[in-house]
Amino acid sequence: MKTLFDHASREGVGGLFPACDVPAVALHDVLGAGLVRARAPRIPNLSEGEVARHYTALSKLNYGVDDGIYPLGSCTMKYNPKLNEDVARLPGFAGVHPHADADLTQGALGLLHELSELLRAISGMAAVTLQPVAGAHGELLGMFLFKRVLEQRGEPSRTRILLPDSAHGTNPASAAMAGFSVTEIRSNDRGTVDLDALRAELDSTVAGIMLTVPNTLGIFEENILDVTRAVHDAGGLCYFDGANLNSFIGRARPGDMGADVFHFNLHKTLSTPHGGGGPGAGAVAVSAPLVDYLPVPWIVESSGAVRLDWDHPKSVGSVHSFYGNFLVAVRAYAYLLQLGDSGLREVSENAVLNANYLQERLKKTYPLPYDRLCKHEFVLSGESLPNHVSTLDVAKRLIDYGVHPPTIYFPLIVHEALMIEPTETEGLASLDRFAEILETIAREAQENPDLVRGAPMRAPVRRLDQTKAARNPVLSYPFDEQAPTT
Amino acid sequence: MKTLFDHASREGVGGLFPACDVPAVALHDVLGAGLVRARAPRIPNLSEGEVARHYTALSKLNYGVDDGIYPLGSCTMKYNPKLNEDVARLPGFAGVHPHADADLTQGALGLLHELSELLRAISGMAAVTLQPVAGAHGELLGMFLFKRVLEQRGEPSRTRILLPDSAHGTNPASAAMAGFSVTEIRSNDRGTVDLDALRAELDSTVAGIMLTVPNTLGIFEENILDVTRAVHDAGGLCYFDGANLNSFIGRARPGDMGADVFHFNLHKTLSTPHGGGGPGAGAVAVSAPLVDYLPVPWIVESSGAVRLDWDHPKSVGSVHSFYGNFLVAVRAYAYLLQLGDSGLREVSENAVLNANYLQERLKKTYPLPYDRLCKHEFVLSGESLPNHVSTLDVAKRLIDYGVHPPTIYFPLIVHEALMIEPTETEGLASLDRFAEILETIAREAQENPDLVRGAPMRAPVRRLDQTKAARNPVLSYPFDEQAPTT
Amino acid sequence: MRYLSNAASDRDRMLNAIGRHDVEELFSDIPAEVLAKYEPIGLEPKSELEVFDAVRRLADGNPAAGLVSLLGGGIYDHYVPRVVAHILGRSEFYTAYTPYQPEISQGTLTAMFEFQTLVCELTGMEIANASMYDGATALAEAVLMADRIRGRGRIAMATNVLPQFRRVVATYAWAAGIELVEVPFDASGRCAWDRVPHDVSGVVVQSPNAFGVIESLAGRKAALGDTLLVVATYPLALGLLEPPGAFEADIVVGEGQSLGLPMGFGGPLLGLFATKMEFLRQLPGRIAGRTVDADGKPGFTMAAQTREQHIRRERATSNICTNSALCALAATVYLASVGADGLHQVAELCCAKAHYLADAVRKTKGMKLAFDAPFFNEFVVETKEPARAVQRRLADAGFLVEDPAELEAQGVRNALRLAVTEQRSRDELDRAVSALGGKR
Amino acid sequence: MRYLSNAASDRDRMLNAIGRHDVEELFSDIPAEVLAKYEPIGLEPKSELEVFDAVRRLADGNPAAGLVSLLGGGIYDHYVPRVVAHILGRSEFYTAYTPYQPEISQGTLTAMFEFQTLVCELTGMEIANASMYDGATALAEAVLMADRIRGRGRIAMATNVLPQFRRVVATYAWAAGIELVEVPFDASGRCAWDRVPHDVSGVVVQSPNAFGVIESLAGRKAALGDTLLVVATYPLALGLLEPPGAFEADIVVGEGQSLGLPMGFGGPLLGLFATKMEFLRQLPGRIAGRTVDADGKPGFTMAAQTREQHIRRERATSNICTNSALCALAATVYLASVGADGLHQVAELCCAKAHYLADAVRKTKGMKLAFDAPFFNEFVVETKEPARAVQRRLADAGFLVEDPAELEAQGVRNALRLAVTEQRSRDELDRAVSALGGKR
Ligand SMILES: Cc1ncc(COP(=O)(O)O)c(C=O)c1O
Ligand SMILES: Cc1ncc(COP(=O)(O)O)c(C=O)c1O
Repeated sequence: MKTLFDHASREGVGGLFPACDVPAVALHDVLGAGLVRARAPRIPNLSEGEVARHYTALSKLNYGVDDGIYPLGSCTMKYNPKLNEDVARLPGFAGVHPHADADLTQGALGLLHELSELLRAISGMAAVTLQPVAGAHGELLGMFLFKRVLEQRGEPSRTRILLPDSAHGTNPASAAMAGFSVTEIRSNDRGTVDLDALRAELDSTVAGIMLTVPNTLGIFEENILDVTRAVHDAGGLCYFDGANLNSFIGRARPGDMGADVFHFNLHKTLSTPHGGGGPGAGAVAVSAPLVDYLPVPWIVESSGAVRLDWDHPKSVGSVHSFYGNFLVAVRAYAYLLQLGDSGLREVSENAVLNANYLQERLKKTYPLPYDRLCKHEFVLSGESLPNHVSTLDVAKRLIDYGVHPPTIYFPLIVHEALMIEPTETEGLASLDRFAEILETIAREAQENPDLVRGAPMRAPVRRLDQTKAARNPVLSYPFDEQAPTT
Repeated sequence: MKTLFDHASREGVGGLFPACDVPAVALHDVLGAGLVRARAPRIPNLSEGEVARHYTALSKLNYGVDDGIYPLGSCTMKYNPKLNEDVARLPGFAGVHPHADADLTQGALGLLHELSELLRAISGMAAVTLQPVAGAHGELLGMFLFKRVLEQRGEPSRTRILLPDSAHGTNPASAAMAGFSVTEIRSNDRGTVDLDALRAELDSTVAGIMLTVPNTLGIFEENILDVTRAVHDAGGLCYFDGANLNSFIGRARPGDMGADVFHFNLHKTLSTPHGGGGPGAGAVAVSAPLVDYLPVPWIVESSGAVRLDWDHPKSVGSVHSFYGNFLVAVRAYAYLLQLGDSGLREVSENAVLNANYLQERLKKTYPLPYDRLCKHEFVLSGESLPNHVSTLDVAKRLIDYGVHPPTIYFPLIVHEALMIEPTETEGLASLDRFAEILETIAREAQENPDLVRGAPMRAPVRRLDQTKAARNPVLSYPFDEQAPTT
Repeated sequence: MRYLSNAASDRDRMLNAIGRHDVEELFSDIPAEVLAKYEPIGLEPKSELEVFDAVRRLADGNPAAGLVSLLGGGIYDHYVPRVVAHILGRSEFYTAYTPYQPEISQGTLTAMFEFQTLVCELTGMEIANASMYDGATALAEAVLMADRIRGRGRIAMATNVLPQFRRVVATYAWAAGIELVEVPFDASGRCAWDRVPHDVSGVVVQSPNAFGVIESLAGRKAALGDTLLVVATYPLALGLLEPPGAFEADIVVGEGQSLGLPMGFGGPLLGLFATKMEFLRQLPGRIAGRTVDADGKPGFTMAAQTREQHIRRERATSNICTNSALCALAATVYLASVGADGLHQVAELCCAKAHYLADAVRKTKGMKLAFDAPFFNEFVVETKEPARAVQRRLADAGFLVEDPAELEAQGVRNALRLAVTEQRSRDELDRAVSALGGKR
Repeated sequence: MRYLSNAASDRDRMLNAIGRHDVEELFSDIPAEVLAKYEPIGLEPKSELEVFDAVRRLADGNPAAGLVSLLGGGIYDHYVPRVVAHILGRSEFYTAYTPYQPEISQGTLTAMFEFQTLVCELTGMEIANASMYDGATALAEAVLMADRIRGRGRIAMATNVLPQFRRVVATYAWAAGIELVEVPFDASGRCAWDRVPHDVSGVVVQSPNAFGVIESLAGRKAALGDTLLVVATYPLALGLLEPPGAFEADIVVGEGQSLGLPMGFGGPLLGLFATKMEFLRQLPGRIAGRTVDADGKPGFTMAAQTREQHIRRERATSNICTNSALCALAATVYLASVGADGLHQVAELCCAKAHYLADAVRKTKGMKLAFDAPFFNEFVVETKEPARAVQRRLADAGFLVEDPAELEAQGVRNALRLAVTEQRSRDELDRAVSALGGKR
């Protein structure tokens, strides 16, 4: 892979910025010696064509949703509508400074307000903030809210967060960042929270529980009401990780299940693109007792005007520079307008039907440790593959067939996990093709295991050495490794 | 290659257009029986994701300028600035109806007027029309102008157009479409017009000559002034094909060389993209005696206002529905503003330097039939390649090395021609790489000819059977070849 | 310069390599007196920032782009699904050349093949080319082709064909020495078929025509005998209307702008061109065909090239080289996005909304429809008041309506042409009616 | 629904295949009483055409986007080279996930590696991560990291750090049980270093700070001993300014919006995070590293993952998962487009124009600069009149200037902060001066 720094720099490119139309300043005079940069950063000067070619070439080494099925479990890699991209680029949104006066930004503020209201209705909860910019950020805010409400209740000794063993890594990490300790609750053999194990932990040191609904096995906690009731009865609070909302949106609401805090992943449920790892957006909904603690500024409407409201003394503070990822919110809003109520139901219907269809077909070939109705995803195991073929090998072999592998080795409670989320936007033909490929690979594992263990053969690179990357970290361009850039 | 029609159609996609907010009409009533379509066109109904994936996949089977050097001789496949694309998409341009009143379209009319003025200055001629939408369209208009001016001069018997044997195919075709006959003039051994051969043809049946300056060998007619003088002296007119203007822009003007009509290819010289074969734009400049015959409407400015002027009774008529390819003109205009005078000179300097550099290097490996200073391009011959390796084979082998082949088998006067135009935007490193590949292929032709003759191996398809395509034309999707689309 | 990739030092190295001292030597083959006469154009180079700003200001200088359009006459304010621009913005498509090297142009070629198929499906014809410049030049080429086939040196054309089409056809026909015979329209705004002369190579009509009126084509071809029937059409309307192919048209052309192209002040546009297989050898323009590669795998390439200028030169069927490929791709992606169902829906919306407006016009004092004939989404209103006054009133109310002069030149006086697309809301139409009637 | 790809008939086939009769059966695991409580949100589905229209109307409802901006305070109206959006618009980049499968993510990974290198080059640091959410959360994470390293439970932070950064730091530090000690600023607007306490894990300053003033960092680190020096910075200014790394900063963070991101009403933004190699194990967030593939060919992959939440869970260095990858790509393409020369040029333009405006302000009656200290492109003006009146006057003249309340909360009264970028023309600045002085 040629990097930017492998291109020869040249003098005299220019052409982007105008000539200076005010008197030039003598930098050493206006800034003072010692403040002026002594050595220029090593960034090559290139023509626009060279830049365009370099990044066009890089783009072609990537696989995106527009290239085919992208069944990463828990990630909801569904189709990202082009309309969303276009509205987010409108100059009337993209060109607004966050400090501009409210009367000059009513369109933007109004959109944020309307989106919050829609999300509030979807969640069935009391209020929504759009400030968090990712799922994990929403979790962190949720933990801050837990901490603040417990402080206010005079229960600072509630310092433990309970977590099912199937939880996503961000859950314990968020709890810890907010100063909580984490206690894992084991799952029962149906893949859901073991109620007895839960009850055994519920004491006066428990701040609350973080649940993923449905959980990372793709299973809905049928006894969700028992779980949240037990936690509440014990004086704890209930956090719902909403990464998997696409499986029940338009049919059920976390607010009706006992959630105190619920986070949306707009970049999963509401179709905003993942950007190769971000930016996302993670709105947070809360139950009535937590409303006062929401981060400032609030976005409030009164008599038709929307404004920023900073006057919430109980607020937990702020978790973002401004109002969250506004341009992501624009996309999610446009998507919701298109869906409407009927579209919400269609989303969950297709997400769940697609997953169950694939699950039923694939369980004939790969063991399904939790064999039951799933929601938007399911988790197979690669442990029974013959000839030392691993789940990692299967994933790499999928690449050779031109499709993206599922999430692997997560959740941790399934051995050699293959966590498959087809998403609601995939169609039957695509599902069948994907299943066929996985079936072929299982056959190959039997008949020609080297093919699978040696995969990928048809990717831009072959299997990468992770150990070397860890042992000998090269984390930026080694300019000294070779002759200096001319 | 899967086509659109190979995708399964499904019911109930919808979602693009609103529900009807006026009373529905009974089609058979309002249109009358017999006018209503009896059978729907066979176009599958697909989700947006399916459409995006299909065309994204198709795009990846293509090679574009952003993928690397594209040295098609005579085509000037230079870098297409992104700025141009953005300004052409501004709603203030893209959303204007051509019939809107002039006072509501002053921005667009002003741009067209300013661009004409700039092109007029570049050409050194008397007036410019932007109506033609391609080079060949400009040629055709030029021939119409010849015809009209000769008619007006009372010389309808001047029916012959003289053409050098190196001329591009559009030249004779344009002349013929305007009702002229064509006489070919042979080139001399320096690759330029044989003056004696020309003089021998100059009689009272000659309408004029079409010259490509520099010609398709990339050679400037040093005796251009003698040629145009001779034609003018004989009562004929001079057409200049300006496809190769990038080789002398900013340094010399067709108006100073005796041109009566000159066409610009905005999609070559002024960096507008080729779009896989169009749209282009082909402005035409004329000398003073021809001005009155320019197509209507003229775009004229008076006291700050720009308007359409239809009142030119001598005009040849119109050659386009409206004012030419406006959105292409927008791009060319933006490009010119960036270039300025100094940029124009840099364009020709780099175009010519790049070509001469490559010519000097490659003539050591491939015969250069006209070995002399070239302008923006040069023509090698593949005829001396060993082992029955042809120019076609070399072209296909270039594909295996990830670069686009040059124009081949044109101009006709060079045997096994390889017509190479690096263009001004290519850099030295890219030229060297291209030369190296061509040198490697010459070695392969010697040492491993099957590799070359069997190329390409690394393209989306291998060499395509042109004969079959001609003999058994399948020119639209054979719906009946298979089961009907579900 | 930001777009050039050679540094000054690179240029020195290259000059050195070719044994030159000064770049000016490279231009020594241009006569010195020509070089000496050169005058700069008086333009300072500007930065990208400045140019974007300057050009955007010009774009802002077109208030027409923000008004409510009732303009038609061949170009319509249709909605373009957002996905279209995303596909067209892939540089592999828009920066490529004509697919001379099919092995690395399968994207363009496959889309061409799809486009041809779509044009055939829409028009009901057997073959279609990969595009012409615009509807007007497509019609001009159709006239040349018809006369190449029948050779009578005369073509009849209805005067209710769009003026911009007629102008271009007139220019091309004049140069080719083809006599154009005008066929008038009748009281219903339709072609007066009984006035079509016999000894012509072809007869040209448009449907819907310049008045929005749908021509009655049933049985015409049979009556014409071997005179070719050339029909210009509005492809989006064919989502609803029986296609010309169903009436045995010989050549069908059209302006393809309605299929996913911005109005763009009239360009670039998209000429559609379809005909019968028997006329393939006379077809102008490019055409993609299916074939197989060396491994027998299917693929696409340019077909029937021996008709074209780069091979046949002065005996080619046309001089066209660069065409409207990217616009054809836009139409292809448009049609793929709307599908057969969406095409029907959008055509139905246009039709219903236009009829809603027409009904209101009929009820408006001092207004009537000029023609009593079926129309699709466009019709002509005759006004008691001077039409220009009505136009001005509509303009004041924020509506774009065409200058009545053009209709007048076509023989329809005191009249306005109104076109309605799926983008017009009922509320907008109601406001237009108020403005027509003198209310604001 | 336009985005779903199953037809009703497909759904029936699938239901059949899994032995279900009704799609509602698939939701039988949700408690019936929960399902029963569900209430629709009261939204009719709309078509793409309608939604585009509706959302565009909201965009049109932000006049701020069309006014001349003198706003700054961490977000600036810089020019974004057009090529940036074209690259970001390639779906291979924007629709991809975090590069968990490096073999088909080399595009994202190579760009991450380039981004890290660029951040190191700009800041003068040894390592940088692949991005944080924004500058504020980056600083909050830096505070957590500094305290993880030194463990004293206390962090000192200057009060001239941007308010939005301080707010977020305060929230994170409170939850983590870290005490924040405020360090005041001196009369020149700079951090009062002599007020930095000794027993803190780190000290946080920003340069240029919330007043636009450049902090004097020389020699500070030596004086701090093992207290970590955490510097928040403005990366575009580093085209001109000596980077924090040159002053031995331990952690450098910054808001990356200036590098090719639209202002976007404050999001998405781009948190920069750089530090020394010795602290790699404490670094939050993702990082790409170079390695080789099975054939020994170089390639990139995510490195040092054992710090991260998906492996280390509650002992991870941060909970961050989704970050600002696409914004980091924007910054990478931005820097590649401007190059070292362009970065210097744009920084110099900002600096020269800001000084031009400041000079004019100094000459304006009733105005003076609040601080006598070097600044880059932003400075604070003290006004004799109530600052809000001056702000209003500027607003009436078409200039966006921040509400003075924020500065006031920071202890600077009757003052306005003015920021100038390369986008402001001399003419605009002259008009701003007129408006400041009471002329229009
Ligand atoms: C179940 C679950 N929770 C939380 C997250 C974290 O969300 P984000 O990446 O937006 O921070 C994820 C993301 O993968 C997830 O799948
Ligand atoms: C020398 C020359 N003349 C004319 C043309 C025709 O131009 P266009 O394709 O724009 O019609 C070309 C295009 O290849 C050319 O190279």
